Amino acid sequence: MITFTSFPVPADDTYNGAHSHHPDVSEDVLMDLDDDQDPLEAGGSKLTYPGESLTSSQAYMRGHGTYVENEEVIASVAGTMERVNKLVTVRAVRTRYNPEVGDLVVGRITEVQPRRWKVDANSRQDAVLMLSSVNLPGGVQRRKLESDELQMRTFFEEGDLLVAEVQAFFSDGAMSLHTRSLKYGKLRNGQLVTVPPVLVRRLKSHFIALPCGVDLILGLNGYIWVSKHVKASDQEGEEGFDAEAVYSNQNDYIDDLTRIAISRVTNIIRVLAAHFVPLTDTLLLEAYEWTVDQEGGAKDLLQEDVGDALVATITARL
Amino acid sequence: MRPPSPSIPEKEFLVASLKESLRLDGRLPLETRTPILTFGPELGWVECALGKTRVVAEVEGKMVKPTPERPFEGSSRYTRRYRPWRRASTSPVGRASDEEVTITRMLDKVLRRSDAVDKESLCILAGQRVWHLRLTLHFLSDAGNMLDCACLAGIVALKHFRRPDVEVIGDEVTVHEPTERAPIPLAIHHTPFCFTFAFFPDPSIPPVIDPSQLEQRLSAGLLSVALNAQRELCVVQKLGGVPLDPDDVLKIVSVAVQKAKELNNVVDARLREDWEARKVEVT
Amino acid sequence: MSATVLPGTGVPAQRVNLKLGPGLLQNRDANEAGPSIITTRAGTLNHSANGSRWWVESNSRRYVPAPQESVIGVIVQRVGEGYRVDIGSAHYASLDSLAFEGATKRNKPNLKVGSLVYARVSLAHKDMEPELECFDAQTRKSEGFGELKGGFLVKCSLKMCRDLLDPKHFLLPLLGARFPLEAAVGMNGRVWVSAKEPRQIIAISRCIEAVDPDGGGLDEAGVKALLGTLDV
Amino acid sequence: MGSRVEILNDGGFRSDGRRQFELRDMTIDLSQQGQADGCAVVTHGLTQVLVSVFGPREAKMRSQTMHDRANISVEVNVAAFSTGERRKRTRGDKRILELAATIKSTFEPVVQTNLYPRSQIDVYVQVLQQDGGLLQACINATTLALVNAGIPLLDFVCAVSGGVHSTSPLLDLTLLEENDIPNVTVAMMPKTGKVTLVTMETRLHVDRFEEIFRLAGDAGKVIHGEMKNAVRSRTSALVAAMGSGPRVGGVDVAADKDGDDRMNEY
Repeated sequence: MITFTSFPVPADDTYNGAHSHHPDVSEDVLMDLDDDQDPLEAGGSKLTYPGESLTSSQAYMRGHGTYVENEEVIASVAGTMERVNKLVTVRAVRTRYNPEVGDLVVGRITEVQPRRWKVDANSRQDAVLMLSSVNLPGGVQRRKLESDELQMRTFFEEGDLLVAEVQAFFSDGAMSLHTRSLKYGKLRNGQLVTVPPVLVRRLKSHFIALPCGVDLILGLNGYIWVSKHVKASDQEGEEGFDAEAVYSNQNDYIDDLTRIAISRVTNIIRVLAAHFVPLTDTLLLEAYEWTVDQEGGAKDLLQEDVGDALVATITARL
Repeated sequence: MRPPSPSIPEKEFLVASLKESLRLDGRLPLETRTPILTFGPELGWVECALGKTRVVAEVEGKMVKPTPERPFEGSSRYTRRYRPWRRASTSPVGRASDEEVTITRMLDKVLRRSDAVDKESLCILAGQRVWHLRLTLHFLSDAGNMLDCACLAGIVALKHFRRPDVEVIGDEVTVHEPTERAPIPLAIHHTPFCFTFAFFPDPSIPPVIDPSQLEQRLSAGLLSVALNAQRELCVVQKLGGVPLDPDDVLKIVSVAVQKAKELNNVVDARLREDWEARKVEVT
Repeated sequence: MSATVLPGTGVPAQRVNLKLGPGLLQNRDANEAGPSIITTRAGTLNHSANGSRWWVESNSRRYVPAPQESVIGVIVQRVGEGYRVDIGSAHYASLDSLAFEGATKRNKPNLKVGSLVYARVSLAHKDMEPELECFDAQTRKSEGFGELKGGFLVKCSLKMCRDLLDPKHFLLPLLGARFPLEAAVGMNGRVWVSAKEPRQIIAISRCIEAVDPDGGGLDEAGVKALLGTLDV
Repeated sequence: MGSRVEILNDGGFRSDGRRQFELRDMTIDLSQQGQADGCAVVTHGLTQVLVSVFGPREAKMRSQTMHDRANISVEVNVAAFSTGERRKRTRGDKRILELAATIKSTFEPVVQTNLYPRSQIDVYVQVLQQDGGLLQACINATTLALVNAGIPLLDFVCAVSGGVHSTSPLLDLTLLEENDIPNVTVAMMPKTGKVTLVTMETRLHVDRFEEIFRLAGDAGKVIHGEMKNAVRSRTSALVAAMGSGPRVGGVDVAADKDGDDRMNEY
């Protein structure tokens, strides 16, 4: 058999199967595959692929990631099977963000429409932020006026980033957001990193202040905002609501050390995401300390060997 | 403004009646509309009608210098005129709709790539003079299944066409007027016919041949088979749509084999009839 | 009483209180010699007994909305407080969800995209989208308008629709004598029909297509012969 | 030009040394590429295709949204360097439009689009190298990219090409063979064995067609095995990586909560 090698074989987590088959032996191959299933059930939950039949539909109920045909529950995505009582669901490993009420998300304004903004939140449809769901200058309890509708762009315009909470769903499944809390609103003084949403786990608080003077907002939709630390006193009290500051487009002064710290945290997140490691505050902190100990610059992290070493150390420690 | 999709009652009724093997025009599921072929005064002008679907095909022949790569072969070109039903297509102006692309590619495969016309017999003088055929198809109205209608019109026009007789003495080419010598038919290797079947998502609905416009729009997949009366397949095309059992596909193919034989007889009879009528005119 | 005319023919309509129907135009800058009213369509010229109303009758397939005509439309979109409806004209018509019998702010009909409605054109202005209503604005009763459920939609020429609306036309009584049927005729070239058996609905649909002057143009005897072959 | 080359020699070998029913090397790379939600690079011998999938996401053109399901849009780009003869194909090329339309209609009934009303799924197919079996490579790569993006599918779609040399059927044709003999591409869904796509050009007798058609259906199962393996090892690698992070107490609670929510939805 002549083997052609066209491109260098890609590294680590890729799959390479260079086999040639003869239909006569195909039966054996298929049988082998079926035998292989047990070792793959590592971690207690079974791995599925689309079209794999899981169980009978008479004994179990189908949940997300499955469908029923011929009285069988069949997986429709590749992922891990979970069973809660009679309900069988399959959670895809990588997928777009699936919103739930109360989730904290980071999003970007894509469109200004009458009395609403459209927000890209890495979901299957753009989210909606109603004008009535934001805090307006001049007191939290203030009524919305027609003049507010005319100057919507002074609050948020296309491209602005914001942090918000999922409030409700529309009938077609699109999510509605709100920013009616002083924690939420427009984002400044930092940069955005995108990771697969599954890597952001639900935490007690998604606002994380690292001791290195960097604030993190872990949006459950996989958008992460890394910014300069803002003193907590600035955010206190409803009277302290300062429209100028909340809807400002101007960055504060950020010194060089903070800038480097922000890039370092960003790069750590990128490296962890590339290795598909879920993010938590302790993990990030450990990683930050490790990188400082290594005495490398923030950019060295993106080199493959440094990144691998980081992940190896961090995951070993925990 | 794209045309709205058929309304819910239309859809439900079509599905309900197809389940009882009833079609809106009174046909059986595997019954084609009888093609009506009308020949024009000129040879190679044919209008083909399947119900209200109508396509006109015309063939013209002229002498050209062959391409240097193929000095012994004549050439052919197909032109399609879609204008009248462009209105109904859903794509933005200027870009071909999916249906248009399918029909264009399918015609190309059925009429040209299956070598229906013997290209070498179109050679008059090697490297100097060959016949160039131009087949133009005009799509006049769409009441479903334009593809089969267009293929039929095209192949019948090619069979109907006759080129003037040519005499070669040395390097001298003399073209004889039809009044002098009888014109000669093209050398046709085989006569492919195209049959389109429509499938529906509900497995209890049988596939229907030669779908009408409503059936075509509500179907969940089309399968086109082009073949000749000698049981040779030229094109089998099922581009996606509802998945089928392999046995069903083979069943469809055998239905098409039967239909091709019948259609071949019909076409031959019509061509002979027309030719007889013309002879009387000449004498 | 009627004569065949071509566009641009002068019409000898002379009356103080003259009403012009479709296909006729008043020639405003006519001098003394020219005719004051001309035709703009080919067809047959008709007028009422006393000569006060004149119109040209012709056949076409494209519907131009006119007020108070009943039409059959397909819901294509839901927009806020109403629907957009395809009635076969150049533009979609709008139908307010309050324009139904018994509809209130709280209790509105819920029509899906793709539903059929039988409605009346309440507004048809050349510069505006046509508007529909499914009730009589005075009595607020449905008068037979509303959603059409089940059945089938037959498309035919505009002339065929007008013929079917004529109580003297033979087709519907002829079919009705054979089996019970329901029909709603829109002026926009659409006829909704319903019967018990699918095969009966198919028979109605094929008869309408056969009788359509734009298609087969069959007469009463022809339809009877056709029905004989249809097994209903 | 092909007539000088022996398609199948007396020893039963093909021009590249394969047997009649032998498939070419198949390599699958499912690693992350750029910002795509899912991608796959599939190689059949010297044919290589990269497919990236984005979505389901907000439809860019409002006219393309459908109120009850997601719209799938497919764009095919053939690299100018992918064939021996360097040439640029424009986007309006009928052959490429047909390929894109074929991929779109093949996956429309397989992807559960009704779960994502008003959204759009974009599939970008990049043909890197061509040596026969282009359609099969495109279909297989699109399946894997969609799986990789976590988009629910009813089943895999596995495609194989085949041809007939005089009376002997061959599988997985190279460009050389494709130009010379009648060829068929069949895409099947291994779970039910049903066929979603069949294309055949050039003349072939009905009986021969049946033979190669059934054979290609069987070969699809072999391809399915390869694809399944690739998806499995990718999934387990990702799950293993995720497991390496700390397990926060809240996670399991959240999972239970999800379950309850979903039960309410049904």
